[in-house]
Formats: sequence, C-alpha cells, structure tokens
Amino acid sequence: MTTAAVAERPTAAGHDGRSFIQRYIFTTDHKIIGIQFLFMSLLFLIVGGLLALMMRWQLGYPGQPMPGGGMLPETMAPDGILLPEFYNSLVTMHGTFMVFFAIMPLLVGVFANFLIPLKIGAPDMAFPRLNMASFWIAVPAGLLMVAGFFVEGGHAGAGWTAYAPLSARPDLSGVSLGQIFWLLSLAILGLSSILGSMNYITTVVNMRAPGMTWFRLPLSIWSLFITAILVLLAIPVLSGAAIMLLFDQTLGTHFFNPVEGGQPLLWQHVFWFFGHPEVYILILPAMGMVSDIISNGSRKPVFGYHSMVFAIIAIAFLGWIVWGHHMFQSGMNPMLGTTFMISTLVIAVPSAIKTFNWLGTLWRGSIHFHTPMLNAIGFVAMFVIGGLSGIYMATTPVDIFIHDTYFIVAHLHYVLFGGSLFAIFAAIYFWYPKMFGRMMSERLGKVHFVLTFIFYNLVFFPMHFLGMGGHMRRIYDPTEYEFLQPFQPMNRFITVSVFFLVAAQVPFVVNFFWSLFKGAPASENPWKDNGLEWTVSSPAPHGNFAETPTVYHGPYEFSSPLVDDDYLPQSRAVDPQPRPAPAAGD
Amino acid sequence: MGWLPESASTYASDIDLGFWVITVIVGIAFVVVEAALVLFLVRYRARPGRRAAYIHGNTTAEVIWTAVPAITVVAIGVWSAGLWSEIKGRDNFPADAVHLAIEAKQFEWNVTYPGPDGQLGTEDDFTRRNALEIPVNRPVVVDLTAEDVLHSFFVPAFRIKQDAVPGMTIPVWFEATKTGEFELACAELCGNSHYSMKGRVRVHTAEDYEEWVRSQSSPEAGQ
Amino acid sequence: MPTTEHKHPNYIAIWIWLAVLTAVEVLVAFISSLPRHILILALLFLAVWKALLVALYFMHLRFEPKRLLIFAVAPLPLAVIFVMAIMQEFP
Amino acid sequence: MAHAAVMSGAEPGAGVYTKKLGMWTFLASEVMFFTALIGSYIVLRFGAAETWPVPTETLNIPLTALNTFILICSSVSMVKAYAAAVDDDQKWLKIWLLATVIMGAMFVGVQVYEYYHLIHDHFLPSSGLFGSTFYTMTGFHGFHVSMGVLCMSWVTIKAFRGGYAGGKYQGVEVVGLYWHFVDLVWIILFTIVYLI
Ligand code: HEA
Ligand code: HEA
Ligand code: CUA
Ligand SMILES: [Cu+2]
Repeated sequence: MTTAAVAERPTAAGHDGRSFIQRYIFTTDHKIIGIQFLFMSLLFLIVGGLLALMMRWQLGYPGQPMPGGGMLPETMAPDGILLPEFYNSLVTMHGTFMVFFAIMPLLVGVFANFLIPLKIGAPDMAFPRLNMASFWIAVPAGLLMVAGFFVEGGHAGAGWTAYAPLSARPDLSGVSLGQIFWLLSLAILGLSSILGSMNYITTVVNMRAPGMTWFRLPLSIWSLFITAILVLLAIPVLSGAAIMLLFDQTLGTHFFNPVEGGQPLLWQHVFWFFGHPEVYILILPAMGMVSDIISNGSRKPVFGYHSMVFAIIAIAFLGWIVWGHHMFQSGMNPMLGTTFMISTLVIAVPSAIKTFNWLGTLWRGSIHFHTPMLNAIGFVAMFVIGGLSGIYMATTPVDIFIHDTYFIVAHLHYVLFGGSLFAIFAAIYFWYPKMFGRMMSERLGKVHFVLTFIFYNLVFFPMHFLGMGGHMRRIYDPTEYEFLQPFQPMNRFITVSVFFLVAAQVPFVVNFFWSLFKGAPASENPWKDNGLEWTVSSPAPHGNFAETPTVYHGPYEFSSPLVDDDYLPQSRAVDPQPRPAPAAGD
Repeated sequence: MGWLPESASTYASDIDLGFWVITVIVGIAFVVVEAALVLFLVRYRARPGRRAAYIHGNTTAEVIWTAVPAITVVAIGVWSAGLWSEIKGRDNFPADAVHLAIEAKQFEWNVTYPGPDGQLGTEDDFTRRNALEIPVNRPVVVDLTAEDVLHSFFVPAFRIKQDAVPGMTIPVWFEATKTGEFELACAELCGNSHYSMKGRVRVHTAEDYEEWVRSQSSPEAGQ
Repeated sequence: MPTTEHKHPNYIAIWIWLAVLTAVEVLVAFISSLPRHILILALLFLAVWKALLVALYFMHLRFEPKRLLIFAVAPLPLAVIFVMAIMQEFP
Repeated sequence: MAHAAVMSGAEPGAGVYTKKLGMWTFLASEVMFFTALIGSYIVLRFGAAETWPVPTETLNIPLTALNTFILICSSVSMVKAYAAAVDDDQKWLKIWLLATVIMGAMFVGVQVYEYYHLIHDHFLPSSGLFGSTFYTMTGFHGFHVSMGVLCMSWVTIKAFRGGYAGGKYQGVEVVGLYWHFVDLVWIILFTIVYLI
C-alpha cells in the first residue's frame, strides 16, 4: 500500500528520462497500462472466439472430424473428433475467457484506465504503481488459465459457473488439476481487479480537475466509477468462494460436499451473489461509453442526464438483490424465488429509462454515422433484445421451461456480444486516435460493423428458437435426443454463420494493425467532442495536461446556442458565462 | 416445426400462455424501440445547414416511460407469482397423487415405484432404470434426489424442470394429460456423459398402469 | 492535513474497556446456565460493542468527515442481505 | 503525490487525503471477502445447528483469549504510534511501532502453536464442517495478520530511518487502519467461532 501510494507527480513533457522499459513495459502511465490491457484482452477475445468455433463445429456436425482437429492431442480430439470431456472444457473456458479475460478487462482494464484520468483532468491515477501491479498480476493469471488446457485430466469442465459438487469432486468429473488452475487463476485475477478498482474510485473522488463537479462528469466516467464500486465489492466474494472450493479440492474441507453436511446450493448462492453484479460490471461501462458516443454522433446533449446517472446507480444497487434468479430451479426455497423474481423484474425500469433516453438523444439530433456511432446504435438495438429476453427468464413459471436451454444462451449473447462487445468496438474506434495518434479506416470499420451485425444476428437469434424447442445448453451432442433432432439443420445453420461471423472480424484485425502504422494522423479532436481528453494532442502525452484544466460546462454541450460550432469543450470558457443548464447540473 | 414442444401436462398450457403473453408485451416494447430508433436515424440524419435541437430532457416524457414499464413488470410479476406457487410451492401439492421417488446419478435416472400397496418404503417397492411409467390424468408426486452431483429433471412435454441436489429431497409434481411416450432429459451439466443422460416417460391409461404395476411386482418380473 | 488535527482521545481508557469486555465475554461464554439464544445475543452484543470502539476511536471514524463514514459502512447492508437471504433456505 | 489535483476541484473529494481513501476502499473489499467466508460459516452452522460440536470443548479458549488480548494491545500501541507520529514524537513513534510489530508476531506465533496442537489432536480442516470453517476463517485472518506484520516492519524500519520526521504521519496512519481492521475482524471471529 504505502509503497505504491508514494508516486512521483508525472511531468507533462512527453520525453522525460525514462528508459524504454519504464515507458512501455513496467510503466506507471495509465494510458500505456490501458493499452497493455487492450492487447491482452483482444488476444483472449480471439482465444474465446476460437474455442467457440470448435464448440460450434461439434454442435453443427456432431461426431464428425473437425477440420484441423487432427492437430489436437489424443486427450482432446482423437483423430479430429472432439471428446465429450473436451467439449465441456471448451464451454467452460469459452465462458471464462470471454467474461473474465476479454470483456471485463476490455471495459474495466482498458477504458477505465485510459479514460478516467484524461476525462477528469488528472495527470494520472491516484496510485500509478498499484495500477502497474494490477496489469502485471493479470498476466500470470491469464497464463495460468491457458496452462490449464495442458495438464493431466484436461481443463475445468464444470461450466463457467463451476457448480459444486461436480467442480469439487475430481473422482466424479475426471478433472483435478484443471479445476485447481481455474480457481487459482480467478483468485489471482481478482486481486488485480481489486487493485484496479481501488485506483479508479480514489481517482474519481479525489482527483477531479477544478470545476469538474459530480454532475459535470461524462456518463462514461459515472458508469466506470459505479462499476469500480461493484468490482471492489463483488470480486472479493468470488475470491472467497473460489478459496472455499479450492480447499474442498485440496485440503478435504466440506463446504459444498453434502456427504459431510456441506451445502451444494451454498456455492450457487455465493457464486451468484458475485455473479449477477458481475454481469452488470460487464454492461454498465458499455452503457456509459455508448451514451457519450451517441451524444457526440447526434451532436445533441444526452437526453435526461440526471436520470441516466440515477439509472446507473439504481441498476448497480438492484444488481445486488437479484442473484437468486439464476437459481429458480435449483431447489432454492420457492418463496425466495418469488422475491427474487420481483426484484429482477424491477431492474427493467432503470434499463428502460436508459434505453428511452438514448432514443431521446437521437430525437431531433443531427446524426453523423461514423463507425463508433454505428456500433453504438448497434448496441442499443441489440441490448434491447437481450434485455427483453431477460423478462422471460425473470418470470419464474416460464423460467421452469427455458432455464438451462439455449434461450438463456441467446439472452446472454445478446447482452454480452450485442451489448458489451458492440459498445467495446464503438469505444475502440472512438478513442483509438487518442490512444495511438492515428485514425482507424472508416471504410474498413463500416464493413466490419455491417458484416458483424448481420452474421451476429444470424448466429444468435435462432438460438431463441432452439431454446423454445427445449434444446438444453452444455450438451455435447443434441442428436442424442429425438425431440432435438429436428433442430439439427438450425444448429448447422448457426455453425456456418459463425464461420462468417469470425471471418467478419478480419477487417477489424487488419484495420487495427494497419492503422497503427499507416492510419491517417489524428488531430487533437477528430470527433469534435467536448471531453477534456480531446484538448490534448493525439496520442495523449505522458502526464496528460500541461497544466491542470478548469471545467466550465457539462460534457454534452453540443449545438449550444452560446457558440457557433456545434460543440463546446468542457474547458472552454465562454462569456456570457453559461446559464446553469438543467442537465449540465452545476 | 412448432415453436414450443407439444404440451402434455395440466400446467403446460398455463406456462405456454405466460410465454406468449410476455412475447406480446416485450414484442410491443421491441417494436416501439426499434421502430423509433430507425425512424430517428432516417428522419434526423445530418443534413447540411440543419443544427441539432439543444434539448436536455423532458420530465413528462421521462415520467411516462418510467411508469409504463414499471406497471407492466409489476403486472407480469403478480401473474406469475400465482402460477409459480401453484407449480412449485411446497404447501400446495395435489392430494391422492401417485407417489414415486427418483434418484439421479451419473448418468441414469433410477425411478422407484411404490408397488401394489401404493406405499413407498415398503418391501414391494421396485426400481426401474431410465423408465418413468405414470398414469394419465392423475397427479404424480416425485421425491427427487441425487446421489453424486447436480442433475436436472426435465420433461419438455410437461414443461417441468427441477434440479436434483445431493443431500436434498425436492418434491416435484405434474399431471400428464396425454398418453404416449415422452423424453426425460438431464438439464444440468453433470459430467462427461451429461448429454446422454436421458430417460423415457410412458403415460398409460389408468387400467394399463395398474396392469403394468402388477406385472412388474410379480416375482418373475424385473430386468 | 486538517482532517486529523484534533487532540487525541484517551486511547488507554479504550484499551482498558476492550480488555474488560473481552474478559466478560469469556466469562459469559462459560456460564452454561444461560439459555442458548440469550448467550448468543449477549456475546454478539459485546462483540459489536468492541468492534465499534475499535472502528470509532482507533480507526478514528468518529472524527472523519461523514462521507467517509458512509463509505465505510456501505458494504455492511450487502453482507446482511447475503446472510439473511440464504437463511431462508432453512424455514 | 498529485496533491495539487487532490486539493483543487470544486468539491474536496471525500475530504480525506488520497492514500487514506485508497486504504478505505481496500478495507471495503476486505469486508466483502470476509463476508463470503463468515457468511458461509453462519449459513452452514445454522443448517447443521444440532450436530455442530461445542467449540469451547474442542478449542483452547484461555489461550485464544490471551491471544485476543495481545492483538488488542498491539492495536493500542499502533494507535499510540500514530498519535506520536502526528505530534512528531520520534522516540515514542519508534517504541510503539516496535511494540506493535512484536505483538503482531506473537499473535501469529500463538496461532501456529494452537494449530500445531489441534492437528496433533486430529482436528483437521477435513474434520467436518467445523474443521473446514474454523481453519479457513482463522487461517485467512492469520494470513492477514502476517501481511500486516510485514508492512508494519517496513514502516518501522522507515521510522528508524527518520522517514516520518516532521509530522509526516500518513504512512503510519494508513498501515494503522489496516492493522485495526484486522484486529476488528478478529474480535468478530473470536466471538462467533470460539465462544458461541
Ligand atoms: C451484460 C450482461 C447481462 C445483462 C445486462 C443482463 C440483464 C438481465 N438479465 Fe441476464 N444473464 C446474463 C447476463 C446479463 N443479463 C448471463 C451471462 C446469464 C447466464 C449465466 C449462466 O447461467 O451462464 C444471464 C442469465 C439470466 C437469468 C437466469 C436464467 C436462467 O438461468 O434460468 C435471468 C433470470 O431472471 C436473467 C435476467 C436478466 C434481466 C431481467 C436483465 C435486465 O437487466 C434486462 C433489462 C433490460 C430491458 C428489459 C430492456 C430495456 C427496457 C425496455 C425496452 C423497456 C420496456 C420493457 C418492459 C416493459 C419489460 N439473466
Ligand atoms: C462476452 C462474452 C461472450 C462472447 C463474445 C461470446 C461469443 C460467442 N459465443 Fe459464447 N458464451 C458466453 C460468453 C460469450 N460468448 C458465456 C458466458 C457462455 C456460457 C458458458 C457456460 O455455459 O458455462 C457462452 C456459451 C456459448 C454457447 C453454449 C455452449 C453450450 O451451452 O453448450 C455457445 C454455443 O453456440 C456459444 C457460442 C458463441 C459464439 C459462436 C460466439 C462468437 O461470437 C465468437 C466470434 C468470435 C469473436 C467475437 C472473436 C473475434 C475476435 C476479435 C474481434 C478480436 C480482434 C483482435 C484484434 C484486433 C487483435 N457460447
Ligand atoms: Cu445428469 Cu446432466
Ligand atoms: Cu443475473
């Protein structure tokens, strides 16, 4: 603690006597750390995608040798045909990598790090060295998680929810080391996340520039701040749960072992007490950044800024009292089920507020369809689908039928891919210039968006129908069941679409790397935005601001009557001083 | 293929009704949102010389689109609370039901029948693997347990799903409305062969069922 | 920093309090005559009392700005919700 | 560190300096960590109330009571050290810090001794739910104390090097907060694990 807290105030000059190592590897610069997280999590995004691809092959063409599957060892896919135990590991690790190593770091690792100091006018994080530690702790966690594939008995195969007793009983799952690696890796990653969130919270509370009042914070910062609180309070619960399960595995404790009086349901309670706040950790920053981008794209202040803020807070709070909706059919006391159903349904309200406020922002705007805007719009369109499908499952009697079917899988991909990932694409396109000093190609960007949007829907929308047909999730070979055989064509269709979906990511990868070197040099403020980050050169210099800026307006003063341009940077003073606009909230 | 599997239990139709009612409600919400989205994108696309309106919000509008969803979801909640307790509520299980016990274990369903005396736990009980034989139009109560790990008792045609938890005995009830054969699936990941942990549900007429029970409990029977 | 410019409370007195309360706890725990639930309530009461002494004086929450106080107690409701809800599993 | 930014701003933040705020956020997450462990303990014990062994019979209460007393004393010496640091009383700062480190180490020592005997009497983590929960909770508390002792030693060394001269008390206060928190957790554990 104390060591890390003693941080030198960074100098504003770009070139200071720092070696290459200090500058790019063991750096304390929040921007570089953010970029380090970016590369790491994009890598894991690809990994997760490839695992999904293998899974889909098996589901589309059960028992047929997978192209290139011959390269896999006997223990995974003898002569190219996936084994059931390997399929279980694929499902588990796909979920794990995507949630913990791709989306979460992309949102909380990359953008919280990169945006918070820049947008609140601070030179760096409150604890730069803790920040560095946070990244270099995450790396070994990732390596450990990957290593799990190559140990005796294969990788964890109890699902990303690791339900006990299966996850606690090597004798019943056939997996011992893999599950242990999984638990250790998550415990380590948890430490990294906690260090990160300590930083974010402290920075936002204590290091805002003069005039940056709470209600002048951009919604991206609001949501990242609230998310940091969720991370701070939810992740330690996961660590605790992971440790108990680890001890059940290694020390022979009996937390979740019914034979000795332990309670399998306890695991589910503890896991989901963390798990549901976790899924809001995965959406709130997305919502915040989308709000920024939509406001920018439609050159219009965010509609109902204050209600947006309160909606974020409401969602974050309600997120703590709905975890039981994952356990309706688990044998949990049915009365409890009813309580959790009500609290869950109530969450639709703040989400509704946000959705309609986004629409209100577009209304009477002057909408520019740049790539970030397209992806942000994609987010709104897709998140609504995912959110609405949540209503089916929140309704206990209906959930009896669709629980643990592909309806759930459809839901979670609509909120996580259609929601979080589209928002992440938008954010990458939007802040790339500030990160790397070059623009990404708009043409490639638009191609990427259109193709992804189409094939994403072709992949995941049919899953609703699979779910309605009763198609269980986490099954290796649907054709085992007569009532599922009619769905095989649809399964195959999904699989084929997935290949196109992955192919549709190629323009993005190309665009990303090509623009690093060949992209058009970015001006200070390419999107004509109001945020403080756009007042410094691209890429933002070490130490961010030559001198601490002063803030005069809310973040969304687009098309303000006070100025001729259709935007008004937060740090630009205009006289007459702006009359206190309701949504600028000072 | 039909959207939902054929429904063959008393409350299947209620659940399906709920499903479709919600589909209508969220369908409306969906159409409203997406239509407005597309409309605005077209109507308010950037045009030279038009400046966006400088608006920060509108309280009336916000109140409306807070209140409407709120009322809707509460309505949904109230409706489903009733059906939920009817199906899973511990205190309203149907009387004069056929009483069975099912123990799930990797990777099979062991169904224990009360035998001719209709009493579980007596010596004329008998157990059948992956075969659930029940009478039509008569409630069946199953005491669900698991030996090793979590499993989930899932009969799509009956719209019933309930996890089987080692160390707990969870009662489940359903009443078949059609004779015939249905599939019993395991819906909770329970290990390598989870995908093939399936059973058969055979729904007999009352007479056939009596007949079957007698044939099974006669000494020479049993597999 | 202005926030801590106050004359120090009498830490030794608090120390004596804590020591005494601990002693009382141990004694209470060994009175077998007490009915179980009374015993539990008494012990919890004593524990919370001690915890409060530590938090308010040693961690000088008492002298901190209200904001920090709120911040410090924020997680407690979550803890309560968590335990209370799972308790419902055993009606 | 970036004090300029801390002090400026239309709102004074939480009105506490950044290091302290950081520590409090950390403690908040620690609370949730112990919530997971202690909560699970409460639930498991509640679920198996009648079969639960009587702690006072398995565990050595007098010894642990003594240990509790030691930890409380270390908390007092810690807070005295903080007071000394605020008043820039270097002599007593060093004395109190040393005392704290020593008593902290003693606590860990006594716990190791306790474990040794329990294990010798075949009371293991695998000994039913009681063993499971007991070792997990006290073990992780012990781990926290050990970490505290490490940080504390570091602070002590710095104090002897005059690192807190001239009323630079922040480092002492921040470590102190952590130390008192660990003490506080023990007060709870001692009651619900050993006495109830
Ligand atoms: C980003 C992640 C994310 C988000 C935001 C959500 C949001 C929601 N989720 Fe989801 N959920 C997951 C990720 C997420 N979920 C995951 C990963 C799982 C699976 C875990 C596993 O088992 O592997 C899951 C599973 C899951 C279940 C368990 C299903 C089961 O296993 O049986 C339930 C049940 O209630 C549920 C409900 C909801 C609800 C009600 C919302 C609400 O927040 C949605 C609110 C939004 C809207 C409602 C749309 C906008 C509102 C309007 C347009 C207004 C009009 C609306 C009405 C009038 C209703 N989710
Ligand atoms: C954010 C999370 C996320 C994402 C993005 C995805 C993406 C995909 N998921 Fe995933 N999925 C989950 C989270 C996610 N999933 C979770 C939590 C589960 C539950 C697990 C469980 O049951 O335990 C699940 C389960 C799950 C199942 C159910 C398996 C089963 O129950 O048997 C299936 C089946 O089709 C599936 C398929 C897919 C597919 C085809 C994709 C495709 O979209 C993948 C396409 C590929 C990519 C999106 C990567 C492309 C790469 C880039 C864009 C990076 C570019 C790189 C650079 C620029 C350097 N997923
Ligand atoms: Cu049994 Cu899955
Ligand atoms: Cu949830």
